Order: sequence, then structure tokens, then C-alpha cells
Amino acid sequence: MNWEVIGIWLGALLSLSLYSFLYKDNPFYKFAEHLFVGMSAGYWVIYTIMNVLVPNWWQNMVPPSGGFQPIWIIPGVLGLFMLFRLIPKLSSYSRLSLALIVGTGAGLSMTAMLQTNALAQVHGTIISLGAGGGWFDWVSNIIMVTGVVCGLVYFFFSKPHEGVMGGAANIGITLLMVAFGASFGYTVMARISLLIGQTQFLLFDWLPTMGINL
Amino acid sequence: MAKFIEKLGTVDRRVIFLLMALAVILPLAFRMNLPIPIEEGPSKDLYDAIEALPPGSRVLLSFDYDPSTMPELQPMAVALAQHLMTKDIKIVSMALWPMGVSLGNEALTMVGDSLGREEYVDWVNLGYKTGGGVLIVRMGSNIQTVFPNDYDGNPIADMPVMEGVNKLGDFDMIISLSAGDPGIPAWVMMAGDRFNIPIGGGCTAVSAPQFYPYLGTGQMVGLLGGLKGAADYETMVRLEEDDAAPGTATPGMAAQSVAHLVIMLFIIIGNIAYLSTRQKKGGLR
Amino acid sequence: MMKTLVVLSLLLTAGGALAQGGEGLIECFTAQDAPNDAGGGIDLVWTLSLDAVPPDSIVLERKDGDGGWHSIAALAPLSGRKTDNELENGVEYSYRLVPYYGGIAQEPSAEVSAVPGKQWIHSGRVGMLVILTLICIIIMYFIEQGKRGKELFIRRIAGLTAVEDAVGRATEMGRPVLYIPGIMDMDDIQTIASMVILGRVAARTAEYGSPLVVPTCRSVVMSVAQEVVKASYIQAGRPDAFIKENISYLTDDQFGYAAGVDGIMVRERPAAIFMLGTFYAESLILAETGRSVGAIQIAGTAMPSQIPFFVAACDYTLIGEELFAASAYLSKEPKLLGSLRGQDVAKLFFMVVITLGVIAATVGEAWEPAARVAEFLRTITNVE
Amino acid sequence: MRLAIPLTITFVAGMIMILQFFVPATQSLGESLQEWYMIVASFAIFLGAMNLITVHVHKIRFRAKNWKYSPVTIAGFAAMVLTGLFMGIETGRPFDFMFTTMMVPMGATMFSLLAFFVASAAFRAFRASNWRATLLLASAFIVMLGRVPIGSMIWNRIPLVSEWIMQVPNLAGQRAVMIGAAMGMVATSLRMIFGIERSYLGGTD
Repeated sequence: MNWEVIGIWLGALLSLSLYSFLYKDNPFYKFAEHLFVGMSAGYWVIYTIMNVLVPNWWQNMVPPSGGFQPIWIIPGVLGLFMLFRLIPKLSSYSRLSLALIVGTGAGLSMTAMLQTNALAQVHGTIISLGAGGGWFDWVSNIIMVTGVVCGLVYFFFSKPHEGVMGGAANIGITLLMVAFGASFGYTVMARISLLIGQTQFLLFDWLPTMGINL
Repeated sequence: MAKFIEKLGTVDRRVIFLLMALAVILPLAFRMNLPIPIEEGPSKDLYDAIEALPPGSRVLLSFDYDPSTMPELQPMAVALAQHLMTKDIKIVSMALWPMGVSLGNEALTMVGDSLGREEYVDWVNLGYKTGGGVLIVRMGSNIQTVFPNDYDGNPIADMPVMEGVNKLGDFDMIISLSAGDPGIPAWVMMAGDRFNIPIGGGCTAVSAPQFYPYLGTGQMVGLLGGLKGAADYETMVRLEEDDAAPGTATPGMAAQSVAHLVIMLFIIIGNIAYLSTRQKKGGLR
Repeated sequence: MMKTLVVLSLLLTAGGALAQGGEGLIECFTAQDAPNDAGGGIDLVWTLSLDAVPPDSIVLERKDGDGGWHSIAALAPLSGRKTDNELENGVEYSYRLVPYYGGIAQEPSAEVSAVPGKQWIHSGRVGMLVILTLICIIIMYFIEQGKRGKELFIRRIAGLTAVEDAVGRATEMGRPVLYIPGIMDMDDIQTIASMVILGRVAARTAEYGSPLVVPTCRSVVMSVAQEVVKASYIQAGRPDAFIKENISYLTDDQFGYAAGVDGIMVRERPAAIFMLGTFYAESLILAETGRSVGAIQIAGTAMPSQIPFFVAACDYTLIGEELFAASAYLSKEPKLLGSLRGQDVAKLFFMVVITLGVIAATVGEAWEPAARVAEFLRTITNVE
Repeated sequence: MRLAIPLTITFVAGMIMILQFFVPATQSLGESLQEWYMIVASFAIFLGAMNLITVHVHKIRFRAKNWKYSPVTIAGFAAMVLTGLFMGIETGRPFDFMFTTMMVPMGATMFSLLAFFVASAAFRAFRASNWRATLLLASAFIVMLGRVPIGSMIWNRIPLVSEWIMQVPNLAGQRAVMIGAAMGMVATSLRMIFGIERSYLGGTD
């Protein structure tokens, strides 16, 4: 018995406990679930301290090479404000920190989303219908462009989906369904891969510790 | 018989779970093997893009995943490292996910040792820093300020592999093995779109469809999707290099195929059952 | 470039050519301020003469204040470009290249110089700036219109008409309502949208009196959710019914969170489950478990890869932008309806750009002026 | 007026982030802001941890349903935090050992549950109940076939058809979703930055 074997057993028993959920909720699952939640919460606390707060804040404010950078007090104070939520009287200070988080996030995603999810996609859709040359390319290109335009019509909210709009929206949602089906089908494989990975662990790492070699 | 079919349509989902488990366990336990044909597609595109790089080029390999997606992404890491190192391309690796560092190291050391490539000369692992997209943007202006040291704490400034690499723009290609956020989208948005560096990638099969738009617009040069992509790449690398170490993706594909068939069988059974009930009810919806 | 390489490799195999100094070897060596940066960068570009043997390496040298040359980088012979960073803005810097053959320095190239500076506008993003400004003006205009009381229509969104029923059903069955705001933090716009919807859902549960359970994956989301729900309960005149403990943090870990929420589902047996926000792989783990406990499920996300799973496992799914329309739909607040109208006009703008662009590109294959229109549209939608 | 200061902070922070995208000269400002934001957001983790512990202590004290499992959560949390703080997080230390031998397999197991759920969801949801559902079913089926070697054994064009579905209708659908959602996000961001949407701050106007 060494640490490696103990590790394999811990992993295998916890995995099997979680798999038992597929049959129904049971004490093994409850145990593993509660342990998982607790351990991972603890992990992220340590992780945040060691990987963000120490290197990106503390070591900037008090560099190991000496000196003191007062500017870094500000994010520290805003961070502490976040914790003021625990003290009802002071909890409204946490809004200042929240405002910074939300504002930065909003500004950053506004440009990033517009660039990558909107403009780049529009740019990619501006193609010649004849691109590719063959009749089949024509068909594909027409489906592509109509699909994007009709899909967008489906997302119109301020006009009722009637008449031409309704027709286009209908084409749009139909196409979205095809896309969702495809996406689902494509994914199935990935999900199975994960199960394969875990099964390999149980079959080829865990069983051998009991002398069972497949 | 008809009643039996109807019953199948409402079968307890635990029966499905059991059959799925068997579909994966049996082929693995009995080591079933199926051949893999290579077709044109995003996997081949990535392979060709790397083939086109001259020896001595520099590629940034980012390990943006953790052990939960290892079955799919780790074989890619190994196959890519194998391809890049055989072609004498320098690899600078890093991770946007904390756990990616050790996984990447595992792959690079293993392949590097088998091909006689040296750490710090032919490859280096810069390690992990938090920040995702922000981090990438900062690397765009200067890598050293973001990663003064590699994962082991050695200053990168004097490493031969980092010679002439000061910012992202100095790389000939960036490849992200990505399990989610931050990952490929961050690289495409913050590095590819901003600094015009070709971006390649590998991802779980689930996220692959969402990156197809990037392939269509040329924002990405190629993509490995899931175990299939990994198995494709393994096969392509092995066609070139007979003595390359056998990969782990190929055996898994057999279990994959059987499990797929089982799911498809379920869908067919479900529909037969559904249609027969519907007919009985007089074709009502 | 390709051609240069081919010729070079031909020469290499032929061998025999003489090593050459920088003057004849390096052609078109230029230096200029690196574009679109915050300053401090100079781009250096050169090509190697086709008639010469490429050197083993090239060393880039910079002239310092004292007038001496200092090596700043050793480059691969075919690299052809280099950006020198961290320079002082407004100071002139001079550079030269020194080719090396077999470790022996040759005659340096001609000297070039440039002055680094910062740019006040990113030249590759002007098109986007114009479009963004336009979109913002449109949206703000319609928000104003809404505020002024202009009657605004909103189409039916199936998933949202069901909110009332779902909460009502939970009350009848005496079971809780479970609200899952996704796994991302407050800087994610979908999480923000989810918090706004949570406020509306909380208003309903306050009214109906069924408990509202919100497990979160992020601490900040937890504290925002507490604020939002509390505000809704106060507004509904039921501050006594607000239970802070029901809005709790589990763990930042994606699958730890999924395991915890699955546990809550099978033990609390909620009658209605809302899953609105940013979801990744945990989407189906949650949705299938929710389904197995017989809850009405209303899901919504803008993550293209997760929508299919919600569609397959939930009763109602808000697809993409519908998630962002939800707060307007549920509140019928004029300014939000106005914003929605503005979004529609923005989409219309993109549809027109696409349609025009495609027509122009297609016609452009035969008729030059149309091709120029298509090219223009491609340029403004291209962002560097 | 107590919302005025937070709303100003949101506005300024949002504007800086937009500005630094278009004005290269302000990039360093944006970078510092993001660094700050990361620090502030990180502090909040203690808030969550406190909440988790309080909730479970509460459960134990009042003997709530399943309270017997609450000590497990607390013990797991304490084990990670204490070993991490006092014994280091390097490879080989208890923290790392527990992470790799317990947390990692548990995460992988939860993730792999999806294989089962995908099967049951497909079985139940993919019924040819109307023509639109039939299309969904058909495209899923073909793509699934195209992803495994057996597909090309049935008909050698299946991988091509599957690739076509992914590249044309799927791409069009994804693009429509992306463009639409981007508009929703731009509008929501705009409302946040200009303080039109403020319910996230809690309280009413």
C-alpha cells in the first residue's frame, strides 16, 4: 500500500459514489456531493489567495524587492468593501466595488461582443453567392445567407411575426432547429469521450490494484 | 409485440444508463479496434497549416484545460507536440487554466524526451497566470512583463527558445487547446483579431460547432474537435512518423463508435414506439 | 515571401555563392512607428536580396545616446521583421542590421531611424467605432421614446408567458421554486440579465408565497441575488417572507456546483426550475436531473453550444437574445421595451448590410462598381 | 442620491474599457483597471466561503434535513484551506494530493455523467412529432453518424453530408444566434454603463 494506490482508491470510490446517483439519490452520493462542494470551495479560496491576491495585489503593493506602492491600496480597499456586506450597517459600501466589477465587465464585453460575435460574423456572411463556382455552392451559399437573415428576423421582438415577417421568422426558427440538432449530435461524441476517460481510469488504473488485469 | 414496442417508448431511463455503461465498458475491456479514415476538414487544415511552417518557426501552445477534459485534449497535446517537435518548430507553452500547466508539461516532457528535444532550447513552459483575455492583450505588448519567469521560476529572458520572442506578434502561430472559458474565443478575439496571428486550436467535441464560424471567416486556421479530432491528428502524425509513440485517442474511438450506435438505436426505437402509439390514437399529434 | 524562400533554398543547395555584407544583402530596410499602439514601439522591416546566400543570423543593433551601437536582438535569418518595444516616445532611434556568417560579423546595413509615438485612434477600428456609435444612438433614442410614453409592442415569448404558470404551480404543490443564475460572475452580461429576471421572478414568488431557492456559483452573484430578491420582496410588501439563507453560495467549481445543485433538486423537489444565464457543460446535468424530479423547466442562455441541450431537456427555452428580452417582457417597463426596439433596428441594420453586401458581391463578379461596394462593406465590418 | 457614486464608478469604468479599445494611447489605463477589477472580484471569494460555512453550521445547529452531511462539507473545506495555507500548495503536498486524487476524479465523474444524460435526453426529445422536430432529429442523426467510422461504412458520403450540415445550416444558425445575442449584450451593457439598468445594485431608484 503506498500513496499512489491510496490516491487511486480515493478517486475510484468517490467516482463510484457519484455514479450511484444515476440509480437514485443515496447516502453515498450525498456524502461525495457534500465533500465535493466543501473541498472545491476550499480549493478556490486557496487558489484565489495564492494566484491572484498574493501575486497581483500584495506583491504589487509591497514588492519583494522592497518599497511600497500606495496606489494598490485602492483596489485593496474596494475589495474589503466587498466584504462589508457581512456587516449590515456598512453593507452599502459594497456597491462601490460591485459598480467597478459591473462597469469593467460591461465595457469590456460591449466591444468584444460587437467585434467578435456581431461584426466578424456579418463580415463572414458578406460573400458572393457564386463563391465556389458549382451549382451546389450556389445552393449552399443561398441557404447560408438566407439562414442568417431569417434567423435574425426570428429575433425581432417589436413586430408581430405575421405575413412576410412571420414566414421569414419561420424559416429562421426551422434553421435554428437544424443547427441545434447538428450541435447536439456533434456533442454526443465528446460526452462519451469523457465517460471513456473515466472508465479507462476505473478499468486500467483501479482494477489492477486488486489484481484484476483486463 | 405492439405493446412491447409501446413500452419501449417509455422505458425507465436507468435502462438506458445501464446499456450506455455496457456500450463503453465492453469495447474497452475487450480492446476492440476500428480503423480511422482521414478526410479533408478542420483537422487536416490544422495539420497542413503546421506542415507549412518552416523549421525554426515559433509556436505558442496554450493549455487551456484541466483534467476533466483530459480524455479529449491530452491526446491532442501529445500529437501536436510530436508534430511540432519533429518539424523542429520551437514551442513556447503556457496555460490560461491553472491545471493546464502540469498537463502541458507532462505532454511536452514526454514527447521532448522521446525525440531528444531540450527544455529551454526547443521548448519552454511559461506556466499559468490568471486574467484570460486581459492577460492575452497584455502579452500582445510584452510577454516578459506578464511572464518574467517560466513555471519553475527560471527567468525567461536568457532562454534560447525565447530569443526574438518579445510579444505575441513574434509567434508564427498560436494553438489553444481549449476546454471552455478562457480559451479559443479569447485567443481569437484578443490575439488573432488584434495582432493578426494565425490561430489554431483543439477543443472538446461539444464546443467545436461554436468555433465553426471562426473557421469560416478565417479567424482560425484549423481545429481539432474532440476525440475524433485527436484520433485524426494522431493518425496523420503517425502516417508521417512510423516510430511515433502510439496515441491514446485511437483505442477510445472504438468504444465511442459502439456507444454512438447504442444512442442512435435508442433514437430509432423511441421513434418506432412513438409512431406506433400515434397511429393507435388515430394520427393525432 | 514564398518566392524568396524558394529561391533562397535553391541557392543554398547550389552552394558556392559568397558571403555578403549588409549593404548588398539587406534590401528595403525601413523603420517606422509601430501603428495602433500606446507608444514605445518601432516596426523594422527588411527583405534579403535574392542573389545572396542568407546569413546564419542577423543581429539588430540600436544606436544609444552615447552614439555607440548596441545589439538588441539576434534574429533568425529569414525573420524579416521585428518590433522594438519599450522605447521612449518622441525620441529618434536609429537601427542597423549586422549579418553573421559562421559567427563572423559582416558589414552592417544602412542606418534607418524612426520616432515612436502613441496613437489616439486605432486605424483598424474606425469602422467599428462608427457602427458602435450608431447602434448606441439608435438604442438610446428608442429608450427615450419609450420613456416619453410611446406605445411599444412586444411579441409573445413562449418561455416567458410560462413564468406565471410555473410559479403558480409551485405554490399549488407547496414546493419551492429553484433559480439557477449560471456559473459566471457579475462581469458577465448574461449573469446581469439573469439578475434582472430574478428580480421579476422574485416578485411573483413573493406574491404567491412559494419559497425561492437560489444556489450560486460565485460569491458576488450571491450577494447581488440577495439584494435583488430582497428588494422585490420589499416592493411586494412581503419583507417577512424573504429568507436570506435560501440564496446561498456553493462553490466556484463548475462540477462541484453541478453536484450540489443536483442534490438540491432531488431533495427539495422544486416544482419549477429556472436556468437563466451563462452555462457550460453543466447545462444538461442540471436540466436532466431537473426533468427527472418532474419540475417545469424554463431555461435560457446565449451560449450557442448549450442551447440544444436546454431545447432537448426543458419545457421552454429562451434562445440567445430572448434571454436579454426577458426583463423587458416581464416588466413591460417602457425604457426596456424601447431598448428592445432599438436592438431590433440595430439587427435590421446588420440585415441590410448583409443583404446589400451579398448582392453587391454577387453582382460584383461581373460588374466592377458593385464589387467596390461589397469591398467597402467588408472593410467597415472588419475589425483589427 | 446614494446610488450616484456607484453609478458614476460604473460609468467611468465602462467608458475606460470602451475607450482603451479604440484609443491605443489609453491601453495602459485599461490594463490597470482590469487588474484592479480582478483583485476586487477576488476578495469576494471570502464572502462566499463565509456563507457556505454559516449555512452548514446553521443546518447542524437546527438539525435540518440531511444535517448529518454538513460536517462533511465543513471538513472538506477546512482540510483544503488549512493544508493549503500551512503546508503549501506545491506538487506532492497534501493540498495537491487531495486535489488530484479526490477533486479531479469527482469533477471528471460529474462531467462524464453527461454521457448518460445525453443518451436519455436524445431518446426522449428526438421524436418525429412534427416536421420541424423531424428536421432536428435528422440533422442530429446524420451528424452523429458522420462522427464515427461506421458512418462512412454505411455510405461513404455521410461524413461529407455531416460536414456540410455543420458548415452551412449550422453555421448560419450559430451566426444568427451570435449576432442577435451580441445586440442584446451591447444594449444591456449600454444600459448598465449609463445607469438605466441599476437593479443589480439592489434597492429601488
